[in-house]
Amino acid sequence: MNGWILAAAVILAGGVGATVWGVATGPLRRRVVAQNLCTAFACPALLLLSQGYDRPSYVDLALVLALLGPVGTLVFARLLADELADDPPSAWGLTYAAAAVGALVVPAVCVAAGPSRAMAKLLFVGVLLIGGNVVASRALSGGFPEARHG
Amino acid sequence: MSRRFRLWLVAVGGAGLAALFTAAALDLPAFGGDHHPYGDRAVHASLSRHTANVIASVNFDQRAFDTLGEMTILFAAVIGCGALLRQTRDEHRATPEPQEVARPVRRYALLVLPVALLTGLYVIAHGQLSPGGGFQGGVVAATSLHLLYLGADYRALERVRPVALYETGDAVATSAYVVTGLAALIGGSAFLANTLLPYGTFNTLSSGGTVPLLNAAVGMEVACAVVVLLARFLDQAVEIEEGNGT
Amino acid sequence: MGVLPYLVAGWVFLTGCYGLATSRNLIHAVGCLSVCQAGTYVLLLAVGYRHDATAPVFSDLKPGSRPVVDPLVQALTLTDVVVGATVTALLLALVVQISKRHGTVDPDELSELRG
Amino acid sequence: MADAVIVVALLLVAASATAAVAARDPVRQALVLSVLGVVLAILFTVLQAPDVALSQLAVGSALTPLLLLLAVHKVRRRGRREGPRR
Repeated sequence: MNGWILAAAVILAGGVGATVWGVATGPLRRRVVAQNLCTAFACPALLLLSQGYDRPSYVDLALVLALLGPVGTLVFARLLADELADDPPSAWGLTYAAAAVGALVVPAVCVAAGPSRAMAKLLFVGVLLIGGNVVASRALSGGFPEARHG
Repeated sequence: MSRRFRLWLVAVGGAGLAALFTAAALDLPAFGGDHHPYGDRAVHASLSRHTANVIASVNFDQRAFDTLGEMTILFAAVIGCGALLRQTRDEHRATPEPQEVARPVRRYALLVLPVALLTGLYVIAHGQLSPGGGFQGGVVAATSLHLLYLGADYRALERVRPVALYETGDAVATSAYVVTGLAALIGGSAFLANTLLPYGTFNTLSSGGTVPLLNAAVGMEVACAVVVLLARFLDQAVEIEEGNGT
Repeated sequence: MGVLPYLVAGWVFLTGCYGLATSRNLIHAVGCLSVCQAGTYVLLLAVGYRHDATAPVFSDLKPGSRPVVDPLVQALTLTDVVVGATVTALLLALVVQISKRHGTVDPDELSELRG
Repeated sequence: MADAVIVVALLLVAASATAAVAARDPVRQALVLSVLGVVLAILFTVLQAPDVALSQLAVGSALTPLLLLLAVHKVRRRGRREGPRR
């Protein structure tokens, strides 16, 4: 009955479900990548849910996640720099795939919102989301080159 | 108590709890039911006091005394951390060497810091209108400051974070909450009763009587508390070392 | 669907308890405790849910136009999420202190030290 | 439809909570807990509790992992110094 919520459910089951699997198994380097991708998939899902429930105020959630999700990844990249230094995780293919999901969802909800202040906010969230995830991936793949205890 | 025995104890206790819980869950009103008498009354009370966010109204008006209790726990946790993680006599401080950070990461951190700080303040300020409030916004604002540690280095963070100031801020915010409550007593009604200020126009920043004041006090307390807590942990993890030097 | 949320809440709580009891590292135990807390949040919010309702936040909604869920349980949960995080910090401070005093964070080794 | 998304979110929460307990190394557990925080926030959103979801996002995505990792850092540094003790 509501395509937005259906799309959100698909992203949750596919994208976020995959990241839960990725973070639960495998070596450390795979887990940090999965943690980063979790934000990248959850944020578009929140935008879709906000549109699906017809509640513009839910966009605040996506805004906070787009800001703090990459910060969480930076925490891991910084404090695990020692462990990750030998074999830096780089998953640019997956990062760009997640960014593409964001880049698809944001224009769609923008069109549905129409030109207004709400649309400006949605675009802002989109820029933060994609920029944040690309930078977080960069941080994981050797963003803290000389790992010291500082 | 041996490991095996403990495992048995957990298994028996867990199985009992699981059985009782399942029996209780089957007897609960079905998920998504329509019978919420307290919720409906809370919504009604909040609307009659011109507070758009009913959850903020419950927290800072209808159950403001309960929130005072929560604030006290928070305050006590901060004091406890301070006592546990203080620098002891046989420890000394070593200045950590600055960490090299790749340039895009550093730029991102410095760019996002003000945005995140503003978002935190926005979330606090709009607490009585849209989703948000002092508890959430305080955490966001305090976390954003630590981008300086993540993206630049620890000494940059120390410069913007005089811990004593934040400790004072924490105490001042807690007292502000109590004083707002006492002011209602002077006005001739109950402690923390929302009778002091006019309720204002529905869905504007100044609506809801004392709700915005209490909300701001909680926001300040949570932000200061989180900064102080993280400062203690960062001190321990980064600066303080044991023994007579390494 | 009728009882699934309650059962998930119970499952999350019990797994957390199991991890707490079998943990070999106190930091891991603190993490398990926050899993237990998550179970209680799920239970509370599931009790307050109402089908086809929306959040009782009227900044972008005309009061009375749509049914709303129970705000009371949300207020309880919301404060506890933040206060729970500071209590987690307090527990971690205790763990750090234990590791300073005894040089280990394994609960089994700790009880051997005492006995 | 609304029910379907709730079921998906509930299953994700159950799975990541189990994974958080099963990860015995505190660093890996911190990673799973950070994902659990985000998944819980989504569950709270679909249960129509945006305030709680915001709270969970603020705490779960960056603050709790940072606290846990700093504690691990401190304990490990001590362990390394004391050598055979660990």
